[in-house]
Amino acid sequence: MTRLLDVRSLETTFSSDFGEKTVLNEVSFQIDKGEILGIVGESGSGKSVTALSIMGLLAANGRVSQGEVYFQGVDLLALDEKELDRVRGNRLTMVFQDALSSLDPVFTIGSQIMESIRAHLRLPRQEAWRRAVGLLDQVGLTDPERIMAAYPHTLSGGMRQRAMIAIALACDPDLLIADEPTTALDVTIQAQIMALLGRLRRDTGMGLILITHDIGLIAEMADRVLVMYAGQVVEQSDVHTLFDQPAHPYTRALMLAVPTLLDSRERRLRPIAGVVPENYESMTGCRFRDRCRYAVSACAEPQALEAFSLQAGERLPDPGHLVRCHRAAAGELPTTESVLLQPAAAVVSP
Amino acid sequence: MTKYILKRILIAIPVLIGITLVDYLIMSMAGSPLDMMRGPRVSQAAIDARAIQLGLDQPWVVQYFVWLRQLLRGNLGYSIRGHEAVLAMIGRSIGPTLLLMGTSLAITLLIAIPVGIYSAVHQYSIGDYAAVTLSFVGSSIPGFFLALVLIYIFTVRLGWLPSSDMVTRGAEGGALDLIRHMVMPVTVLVFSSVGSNIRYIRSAVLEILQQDYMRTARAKGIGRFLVIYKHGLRNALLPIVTVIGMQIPTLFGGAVIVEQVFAWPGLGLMTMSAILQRDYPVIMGIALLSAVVVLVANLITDVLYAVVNPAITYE
Amino acid sequence: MPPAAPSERYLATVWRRFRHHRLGTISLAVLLLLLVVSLLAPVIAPYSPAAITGKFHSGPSPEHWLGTDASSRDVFSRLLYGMQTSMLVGFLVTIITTVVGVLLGLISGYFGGLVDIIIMRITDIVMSFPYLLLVLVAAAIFSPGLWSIILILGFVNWPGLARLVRGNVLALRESSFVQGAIVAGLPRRHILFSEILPNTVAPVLIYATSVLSLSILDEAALSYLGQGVQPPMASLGNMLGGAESLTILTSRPWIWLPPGIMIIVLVVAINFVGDALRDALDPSRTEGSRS
Amino acid sequence: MTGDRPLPGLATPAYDDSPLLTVSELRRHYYARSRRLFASRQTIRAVDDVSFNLYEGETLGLVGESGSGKSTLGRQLVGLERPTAGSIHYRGHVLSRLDAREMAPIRTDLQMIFQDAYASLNPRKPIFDILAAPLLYHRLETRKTVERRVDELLAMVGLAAGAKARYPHEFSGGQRQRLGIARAISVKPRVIVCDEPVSALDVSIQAQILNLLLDLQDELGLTYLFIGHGLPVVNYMSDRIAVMYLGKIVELAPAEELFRRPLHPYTRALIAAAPVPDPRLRRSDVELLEGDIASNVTPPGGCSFHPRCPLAEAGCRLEEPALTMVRSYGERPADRHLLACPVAARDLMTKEAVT
Repeated sequence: MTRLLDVRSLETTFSSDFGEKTVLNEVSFQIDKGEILGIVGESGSGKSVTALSIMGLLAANGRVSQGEVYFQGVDLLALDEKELDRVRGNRLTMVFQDALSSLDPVFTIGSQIMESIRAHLRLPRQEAWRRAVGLLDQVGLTDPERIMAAYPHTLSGGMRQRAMIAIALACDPDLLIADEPTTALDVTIQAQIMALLGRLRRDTGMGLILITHDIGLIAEMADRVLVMYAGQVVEQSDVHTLFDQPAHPYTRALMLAVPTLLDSRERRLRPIAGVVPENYESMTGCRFRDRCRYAVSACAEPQALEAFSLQAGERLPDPGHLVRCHRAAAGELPTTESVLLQPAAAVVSP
Repeated sequence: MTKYILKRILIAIPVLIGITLVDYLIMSMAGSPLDMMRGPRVSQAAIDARAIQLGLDQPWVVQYFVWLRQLLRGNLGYSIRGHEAVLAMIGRSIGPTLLLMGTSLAITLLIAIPVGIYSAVHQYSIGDYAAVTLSFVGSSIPGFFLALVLIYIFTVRLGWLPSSDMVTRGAEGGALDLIRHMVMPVTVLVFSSVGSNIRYIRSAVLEILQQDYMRTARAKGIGRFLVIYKHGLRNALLPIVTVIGMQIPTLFGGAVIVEQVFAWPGLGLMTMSAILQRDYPVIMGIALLSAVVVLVANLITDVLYAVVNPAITYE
Repeated sequence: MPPAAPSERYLATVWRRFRHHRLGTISLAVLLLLLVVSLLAPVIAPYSPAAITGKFHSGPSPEHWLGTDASSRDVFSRLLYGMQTSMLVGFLVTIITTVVGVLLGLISGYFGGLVDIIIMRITDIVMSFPYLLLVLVAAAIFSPGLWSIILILGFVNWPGLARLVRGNVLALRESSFVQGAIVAGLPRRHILFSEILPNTVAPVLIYATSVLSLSILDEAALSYLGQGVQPPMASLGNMLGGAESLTILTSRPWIWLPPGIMIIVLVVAINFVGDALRDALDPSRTEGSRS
Repeated sequence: MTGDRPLPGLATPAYDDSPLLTVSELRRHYYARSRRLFASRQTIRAVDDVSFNLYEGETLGLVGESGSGKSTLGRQLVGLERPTAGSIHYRGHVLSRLDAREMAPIRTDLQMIFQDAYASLNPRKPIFDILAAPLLYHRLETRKTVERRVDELLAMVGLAAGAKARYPHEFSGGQRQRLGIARAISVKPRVIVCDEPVSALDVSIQAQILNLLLDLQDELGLTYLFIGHGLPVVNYMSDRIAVMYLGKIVELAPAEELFRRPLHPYTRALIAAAPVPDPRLRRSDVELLEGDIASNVTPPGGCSFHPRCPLAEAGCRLEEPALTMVRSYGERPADRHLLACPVAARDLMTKEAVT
């Protein structure tokens, strides 16, 4: 069966006055119909570049230097701009972080939705208009006819992001990439948008890639998870396995460094020392090793993404749980830390 | 919309009053109009009588208001030299100047907009590099020097084009004759303003191209053409409108030199001869007129800007 | 903790980025050369700029490299002195403009209120007059000459700069580092001159280069029209004034071509230096690929 | 840096009953210049009748969404904004009535840490100049001793002494925030307003800064007003938490209680909306808050939360609820639970009457 999206060893390079900089390294993953893949990482981890590389939306000085991106069996990287445009905005769409700057300020919401509909579905104006109204209704905007004629700056942040999603849904896409769709929004609005995305996935059966830095959102939304650090995938697993048995020291550290409402107030955060390396593309070994408490000399060797085992010699039943850490793969890491992730107090129920 | 225009006009009022004040101040600094009367055959008594008649014995504030009242009635005074009404002189000269300015503005924009957009869309290409470099060189050439070179080449050496006036005297030239007379002055005006316009539009479009909404447009798969020529151009209208507004005062000033060099019978030539002859009422009339033109141009620009930018509400 | 970027002084960064702009670097060299040459005019020039040599309208020759003009003065010597005049006008006008514009912009932006309103209305009024017309009228009223030209150009150019600085100050005043200085109890003069001013230097410098080139062009135009620097003093503009006569224009190009070309070289060089400065000083510009 | 500090919840109260700082009926209204010419000015009620106490040594968390007025409130405390009405009492002074000269001696007592670490340091100055300027101006150090003090400050925030010769652009976001903290503590303040100090930082850096703030609080006996929009972070930092909505405090309680037993429907919605980092606790049907935050130009009448409120009754539309005590978890005034929702308060009373 062909996967909905199959990304193989993606490598993206940016050129500047100082030469070339490879910011993505061997990024591979798959996603199936109806699945939500969460990509989590900090700024600069390469998660947004991954999305833009797939969409063919890299800035002028960026290019995919290696790899294949099969979308419904077709290598998107082999298509020319015209052929790609038949897929983009149609079967494969994207929602961006800042809806205000991502919507064109001089066109109405209606015309921005209809543009996609007319380009791909070739509907006459009136039908396109009706479809657009339906989309606005579908994303939960009340009074869609009024919104059709509204300019982006007259809408609230939440309404703009819903309008962005309506644009992305214009042609019933098979895969929607949402790049930090709620980072600029308040928590109560974020919850609304997340609920909307979850509902859309259930109703339409589309695949969804959710890119975020918020591990909490991953737990809420994702079926499978990709953890990225410094341009590499460092861990990949289904969501339950990841939270039960986080394998990579970075994943573990991240979970311990972020306060959550589940925590007992007595738990002290365990910060990750240091900063994300600036010129990680020249690092040969594990890119996290300078900040890692389990680092040994062998970590300076190149690390492959391999199956994780709980204890030495014992493989987990889940072969899909991959980790880019030779110590984790060899079962050398203590498992005790995962205990710390258990909620100390029951979830709040007012 | 009407309210918006009204508000803009109201805001312009203090500036307009300031302009008349400056205008009046400069005029009185230039000396009493009676200085021109002085001579061996004019008695002091006659001058004094004339001063009382003209209200020059009043405090300057009163004089200013008297002058202002005349102004509001459309009386800009009379030329000291020709004793002709300044308003009539302006009326006679404004046509040729508008013709020259309008043509130059149109041609400048016809060149600058496509070149600026091309340059931005093809940033760092050879074409872009050439456009930017040439635009710098172009705006570094003094207009009058270019005019001299053009006259030297096309009038003196080749004898193709006439170098002065609007029409050939004594000949029934018609439109073609007029165009032949316009070629060089228009070229000079276009040359001096097209460079900065290209750079302005280029950087405005570059900024637009980097906007997030352009990426959204690309993500929709509507094709490169629509992305650039629909979303890009529509947003570029804002800076383009601004550019047009900025042109008017520049061209008004530039016309003085060009009209002088090519003896083009417009406001500029009139200004220059008034300046050389110290004909202050004429100078002041023109200064006032051009300030009002600039204000009106700014107003129109703002209104147009509001029309093309939905983020500006008129209320 | 390791620094996020290699340590480099701000000026060193600017210089490194400046040199990246090839035309700008060449222009800077040309400009410096011309500056030195014009300063050394008394040493280099074979004749005094006003000296009557006795030969009228003679073409280029070993004694007179660029010939002589209608008053039998040596064109080459006048060219050197004319350059000196142009640069003098350019730099002084730029200095006046910068000082007045920066001061008024700082005051207007930082204190706001009535002062701001008054200053901004004045800039509106000055900017409402077509620039060249205003200069011509002013020159007609105060009798034309080198110093009145400098003062007039200096005092009509500042409104644009004052607006620029004001806008910058308004933005900077809200920035966290200025607010931090206020909370730290630092006095107003410290905030204005030590926090805000250094951060407006870059845009002011870029603006100043354009004032420099424009004022050289304006001086030339005014002098050409007879409203600027008056002969026998040499200026690039008034040297061109002679070309109005048809015989000079047609048969004696050595009189008017060199000063015209010199103006273009000067202004082009300044404009390219300004462009390079813009690239070097603008932190928002990514160090992208530029051929 | 990760020393074993007594944990916030268990610590013996460092504060007594008399507040260090009292905010009473504070308001901050902005008058937007209306685009309409003859129309009346629009009033934006950024902070609208806010009162609370700040006790020495505590951290009061201030949480709310955009437009809630939490940042404006913080800026008023440090004198960056003048109150439109109301007062701030600090150690016998009424801050809002002091002029610049009177303010000078207590100016340094109240400091602020800013959200945008990148913009909080003057890009044209080396770190030494940035840190030394206030010390020298307030004569806290002399030219001779200032260098040692700068080194000491850098060490306190976990930076090497070599940092002082560098320029801000050479530091990462987390390091800049450390420098921002160093500047704030350099003048020996007693109260620091932390305005979302970690929300612009990478997640892996946030904990470093939060723990640094906690350590410095212990070391220097600081009192914090900690502003944030992320509930987990505010919860981690604070002893007490005030929840703001459209310029008003709607609930104020000890942190533990606020999260265990939130009373105001808005607080409950905020907690429910915060993602839970455990896929097993995934909620299929969360009660989502409908609609957007209302505008504070034309706030709804009565309780400004009523258009979104699941508990709203007819009376909520008419009467503006006051912040009143509904419970107390101890003797101290800081143990009180304050609430501005008569409906929730009534429900609580009936529930307690039943049990």
